[in-house]
Amino acid sequence: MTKRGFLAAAGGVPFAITLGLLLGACVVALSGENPLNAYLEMATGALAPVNLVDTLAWATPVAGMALAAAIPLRGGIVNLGGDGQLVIGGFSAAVVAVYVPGPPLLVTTAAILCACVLAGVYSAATVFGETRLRIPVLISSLLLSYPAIAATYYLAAFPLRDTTTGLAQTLAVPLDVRLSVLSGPVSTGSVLVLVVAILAVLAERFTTWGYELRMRGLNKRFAIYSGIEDEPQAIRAMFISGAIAGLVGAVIVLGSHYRFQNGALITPGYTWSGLMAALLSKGNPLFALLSGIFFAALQTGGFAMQRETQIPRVLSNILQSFIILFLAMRQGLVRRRTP
Amino acid sequence: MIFNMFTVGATVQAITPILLAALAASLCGRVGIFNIALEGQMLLGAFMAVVGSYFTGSAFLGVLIAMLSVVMFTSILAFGSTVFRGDSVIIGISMNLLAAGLTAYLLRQIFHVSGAFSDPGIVTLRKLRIPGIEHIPVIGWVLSRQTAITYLSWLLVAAVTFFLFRTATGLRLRGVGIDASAAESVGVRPDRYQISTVLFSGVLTGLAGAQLSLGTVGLFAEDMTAGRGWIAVVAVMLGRDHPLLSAIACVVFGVADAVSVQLQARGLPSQVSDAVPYVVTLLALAATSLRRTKRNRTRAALG
Amino acid sequence: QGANLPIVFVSSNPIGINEFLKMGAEGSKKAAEKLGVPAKIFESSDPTTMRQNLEAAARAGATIIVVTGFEFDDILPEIAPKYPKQKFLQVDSCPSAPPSNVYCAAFREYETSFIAGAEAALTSEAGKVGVIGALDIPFIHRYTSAFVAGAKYVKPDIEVSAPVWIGGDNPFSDPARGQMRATVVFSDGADRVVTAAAASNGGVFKATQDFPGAAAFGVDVNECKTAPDAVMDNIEKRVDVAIEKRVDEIMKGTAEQRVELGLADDGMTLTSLKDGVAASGCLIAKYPDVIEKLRQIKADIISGKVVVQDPMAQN
Amino acid sequence: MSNFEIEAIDIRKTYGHLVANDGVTFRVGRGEVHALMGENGAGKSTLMSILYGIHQPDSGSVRLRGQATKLTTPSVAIANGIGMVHQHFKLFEPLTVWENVVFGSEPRKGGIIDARKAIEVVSSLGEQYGLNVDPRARVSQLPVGVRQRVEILKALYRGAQTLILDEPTAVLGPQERDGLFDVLRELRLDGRTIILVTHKINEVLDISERITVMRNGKVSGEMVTSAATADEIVSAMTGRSVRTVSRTKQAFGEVVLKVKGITVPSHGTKPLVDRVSFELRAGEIIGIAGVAGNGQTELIEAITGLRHDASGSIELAGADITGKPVRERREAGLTYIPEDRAATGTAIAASAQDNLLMGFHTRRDFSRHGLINSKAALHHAKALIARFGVKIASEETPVGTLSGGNLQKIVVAREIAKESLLLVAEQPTRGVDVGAIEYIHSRLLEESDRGRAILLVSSELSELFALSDRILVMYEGKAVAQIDRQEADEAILGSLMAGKVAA
Ligand SMILES: Nc1ncnc2c1ncn2[C@@H]1O[C@H](COP(=O)(O)OP(=O)(O)OP(=O)(O)O)[C@@H](O)[C@H]1O
Ligand SMILES: Nc1ncnc2c1ncn2[C@@H]1O[C@H](COP(=O)(O)OP(=O)(O)OP(=O)(O)O)[C@@H](O)[C@H]1O
Ligand SMILES: [Mg+2]
Ligand SMILES: [Mg+2]
Repeated sequence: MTKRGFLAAAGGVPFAITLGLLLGACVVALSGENPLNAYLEMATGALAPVNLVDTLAWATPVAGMALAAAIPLRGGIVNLGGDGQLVIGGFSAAVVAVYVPGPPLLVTTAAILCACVLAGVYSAATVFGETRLRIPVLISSLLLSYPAIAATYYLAAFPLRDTTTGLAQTLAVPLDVRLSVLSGPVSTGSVLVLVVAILAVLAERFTTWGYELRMRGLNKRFAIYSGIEDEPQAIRAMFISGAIAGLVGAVIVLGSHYRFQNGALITPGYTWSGLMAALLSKGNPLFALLSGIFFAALQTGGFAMQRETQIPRVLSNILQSFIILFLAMRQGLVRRRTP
Repeated sequence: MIFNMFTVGATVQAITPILLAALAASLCGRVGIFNIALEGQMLLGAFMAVVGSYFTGSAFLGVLIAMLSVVMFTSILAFGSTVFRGDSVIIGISMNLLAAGLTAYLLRQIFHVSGAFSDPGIVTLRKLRIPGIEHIPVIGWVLSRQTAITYLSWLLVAAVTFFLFRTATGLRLRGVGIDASAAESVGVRPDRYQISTVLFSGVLTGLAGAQLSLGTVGLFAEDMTAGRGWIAVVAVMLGRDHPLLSAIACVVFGVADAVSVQLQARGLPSQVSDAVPYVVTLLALAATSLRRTKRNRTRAALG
Repeated sequence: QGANLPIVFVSSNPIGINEFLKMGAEGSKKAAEKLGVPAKIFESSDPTTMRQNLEAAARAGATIIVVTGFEFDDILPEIAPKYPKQKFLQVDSCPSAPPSNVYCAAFREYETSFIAGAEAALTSEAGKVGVIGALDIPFIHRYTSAFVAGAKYVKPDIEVSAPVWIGGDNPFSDPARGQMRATVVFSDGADRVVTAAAASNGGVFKATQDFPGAAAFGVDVNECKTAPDAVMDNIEKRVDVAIEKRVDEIMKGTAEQRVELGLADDGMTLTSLKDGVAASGCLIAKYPDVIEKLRQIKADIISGKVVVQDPMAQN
Repeated sequence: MSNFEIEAIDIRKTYGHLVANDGVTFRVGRGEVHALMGENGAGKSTLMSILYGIHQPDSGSVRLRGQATKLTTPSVAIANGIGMVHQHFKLFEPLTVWENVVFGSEPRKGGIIDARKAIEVVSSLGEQYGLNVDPRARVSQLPVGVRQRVEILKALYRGAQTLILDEPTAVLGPQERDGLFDVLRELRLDGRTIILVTHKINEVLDISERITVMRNGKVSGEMVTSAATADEIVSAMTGRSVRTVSRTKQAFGEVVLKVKGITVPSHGTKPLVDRVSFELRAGEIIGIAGVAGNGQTELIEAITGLRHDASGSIELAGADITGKPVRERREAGLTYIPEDRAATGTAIAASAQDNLLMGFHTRRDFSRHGLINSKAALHHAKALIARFGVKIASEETPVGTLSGGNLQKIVVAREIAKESLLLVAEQPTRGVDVGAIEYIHSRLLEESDRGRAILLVSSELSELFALSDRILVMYEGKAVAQIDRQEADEAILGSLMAGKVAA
């Protein structure tokens, strides 16, 4: 990306965030709380050294899912199936980790690889829907999430359930197979996601693969005319996207929850936060990554603000949506300001 | 358990909010704005309908207040995605987040409860009985004992279809969605049509929300839309922004859901039966696409 | 310990829709009030935030940290040993090997559900009962399976409609889906239905209006007043009472590490078995003779004459 | 009161640092056909969009019939009797002809469109000016020439007294062009004023009464057509004289492209391309002539691999490439200048550098082990921009802001630079100014001299005559004739293209 491109993409971001914070402050003030205090708690809650690990722990899946959404988006493909891919990844990682015998490091590796491959394949399959059946990936990826969720939830609720607990969840991952803890809630899984993220950002910027993907995103007809093969390219992009989502699922299961639990991967809304980050960055993986981390800080800060000030969490959700809304409209806002 | 007048009636009733939301989204789609805020619009509508009904003691006023407030809420999408050049998907998703937060917050502020507000003071919408046809099997089951909003929703499907394809404003609206710059070049200002259409989607989703809270259960519960907005989004994708086709997709989905309950009662695990409507939808889509591709197998690789 | 350190309640899910979590928060507040310390409520949304909140509460040096739900079974044994000065109270479940600073209180929901099932069979005119749950998970079977067992206990020939689960995107807060699913059960001929689905229950209650004579059983709290003429009785879970009591014991140093609360100690009860049934708004008030029979069953369970199986243990 | 229908006085318009119109004064007399000429990027389209209210000038004013008028939106321009046919049509393709025509001011009965009346009005307007179109046809199914008629109908329906046509003949074949000119004459007889933007001097001499020439955003010449010569016009446009190039060479090499029995099926009974066979040798140029819609596009798509439903066989340099994907054909030595530069030939939101890199990015000079050498890419872009004289701010500029002709140069530059065995050039000079035409033509001939085989599709007969060794005429999907250039003249080609069997 050129310097000018960077400025254009970043233009208005501080302005938009400020507007969001101002409006949020009004709402906080209206509910009889001190906005300044609330923001202070939010900032320390997200960024103070003790809390930074919480932010990092939350940023891992959000940034991962942002990347998973950004890569196909760069090629003009919208992957709405993150939830299904996440669940497939988490579930298969849990099953391998729990049931496959062998040296721990090998089992962990196998669990992660299995998660990536299965989720990647499931994601890539949507491309055939588009090229063979003319069902856009946007729709098929969204709809295919449901059978994936159904199958894994069924398996976790019945044949593979840990019968010593009252929830629908698999057996716990054996201690030595888990990803090791670096600090508090942060495991080596975060490092893994970070490494993959950096690789993806570099690949998008500096390789022929990234170049071809970008050109496809800007004009698919041009890409086809130039000899870039539509189907394999889409399959590659969707496979990578699904594999990253699968990796995120595996990292959560092996490094944080230590089980596959029905609902636990989806309810935090990592997929949607990630998608928003990717859309805000127009598919640019680096910006998507940064936006994902920003969202994670915002959300972690929101939890902290609720803890410290007892401002209900719904208010921090409202605040977050203001900031995202203004970020989405930043170009219009800036244009109006400076023609 | 088999289909009877109660389950058929409940299915029709369950389809109504999805249908109205799909109608709203298909209109937005026609002017080229992807409305993914349906979930939030409906949720706010459901809440404001309860507020209105509780404080005025009139279900009608409740519905009216729901529509008005959702229209105001929808101005975020209407102006955000046009004048302020925001991405409609991001705006839509954050509106959903906003509506969830706002309704939960207002629930505490207004009713001093959290979770759900259920009170005999909430005046619900009456189910209309149509004498005569009520006892005819199937037709009577479908057509009778529904709220006015349900009848209205099906009239609206017809009205919106007629409006889009027969009136001058409908033509302009479609044109704006096909190619905004072409519309602009003959002096039709795309922004105006987009803004008014999106705002109108607030009327429809407000109705949808009111039907959910006042027409179905007579209470408000946090996040009670529970994904209905997304189902409407899928229906509109299936119906390719055509109000009638989208309505059919809603019916297919609703019937599949009703069937999935029956399958559950016959021993299909609930985790699996939950996916039935989506799988049916996907298969229906694949089947129609397959037929279409067969018909024009001969086409250039460049679509 | 410092006098002003708070009692912190950490929820497993957003508190909003969940009566059970609301009671947890209320109970914690009341316990704090009694001790004269502040109470704080930390809302979580998933295992990651549960862990965050738990650690934050421990770091803040809370007197007692109260948590609710099975969801903490894995996390508590991990975190509690890191903060030996803090005391943790888990309500609704016990870790299989609780660390020394963890106390817990589980409930025997199934006993009370069993009586509710008996009540359903005794009041049913159709001779058919049904069960509705948010999700098909063992924890909810404690209500639904025991309910069926209770019905069969008093009327071995009673018909039972197939269980229906609400499911969908939001099983615990989708009243409309509850209404639709309840319609299926009622139109199948069942006229007594237990519904364990938090905020979705409202829809089940609403559905009774289309079926004269039909009634539902609520859970956790007395739901009769929110839906007049729809609710027969409630399987009440006195989470707030349990918390107050356990906090008191812990402070006094008399607490056992794990207890199970049930009928005997009023940790669980039916609305009809409490005082003031007439004012409860519940339909069961019209059946004093049935209430008498229920009291008998309760006594039999407490004395061990009737043994109710824990459906979760059967899985 | 003046005799001018439209006067644009001292118009200045800038895009960022780029001055598109620099003090332009442009006067059009009532009832005349006024030609506006100039090099690519001279600012013609910019001036026209100011007259149609799409853009506002930074300074300067517009007078209509002597009245100062602020043309703030297209609606104002329309209300003042100005109509415009854009270089890129502004049509709603999924809609019918009548819907397109009445769009925005529909005949109504209480809000409901009076379709019958609309169809009637469209038909009668069409009859009046010889613009025959089926009002019920869908625009997406119409050939370009007919689409243009729809655009003209749109303007007439709105009561346009002045009709602006921006490069209307660029997309037309000779017959269609003659048809258009008949319509324009008809309109002038009816008292309307016509502004015609074009690069084609013979057309200008043929139909216009007065000419304004622009260069670098300024007016560089105003003349009365009857007193003007082609050379005068050209030197006002380019500041130099332009010679027309022509073919001299004769000796060919090996067969490069061998096409046998290519057939492309259609939905109906008649195939779109019907058993076309030919051979093209190294150093040879074959021109393909035909009225648009007679299978040329489909034939080219079959050869370049953009169409999968073609049967028959295609050999490139002895290798069978039938059914092979585009990539393999390109690797085997095919390059291709497509007909539509904006939709197919470029990614308009991407920079010139990215657009020029396409196809080179996998070559060893530009990437190693999948890593792109961005220095090489930059150097490559700079060199091509300089060599082909593309008027562009920098190689990082998105090509979407380029004028039509400059965008074409980007595509031509990229494809010619690939130096492959076979170059397929489809309308390579569409919308390009005379100077650039000369340049592109001489480059094509140079490539041919260096032994490349060139397959040229053009709607411009003069272009075919100037470049081809042989001309293949297509009619209804069949190659009805292959004739040597020496034996061909306009009359013969015209009758072949019209389906009259060759003598
Ligand atoms: N929207 C825009 N943004 C930036 N630059 C523009 C824009 N539109 C036109 N230009 C620039 O203004 C100059 C004049 O362009 P214009 O389209 O008027 O040329 P033209 O004379 O019509 O050329 P052609 O014969 O190629 O159509 C060109 O250099 C072009 O790149
Ligand atoms: N933003 C808008 N939203 C909805 N309807 C609109 C909008 N703008 C205009 N209309 C409708 O379009 C109709 C005509 O508007 P307008 O004056 O722009 O069209 P016209 O083609 O000049 O037609 P006429 O001259 O017959 O009025 C009006 O009746 C108005 O109801
Ligand atoms: Mg131009
Ligand atoms: Mg008018």
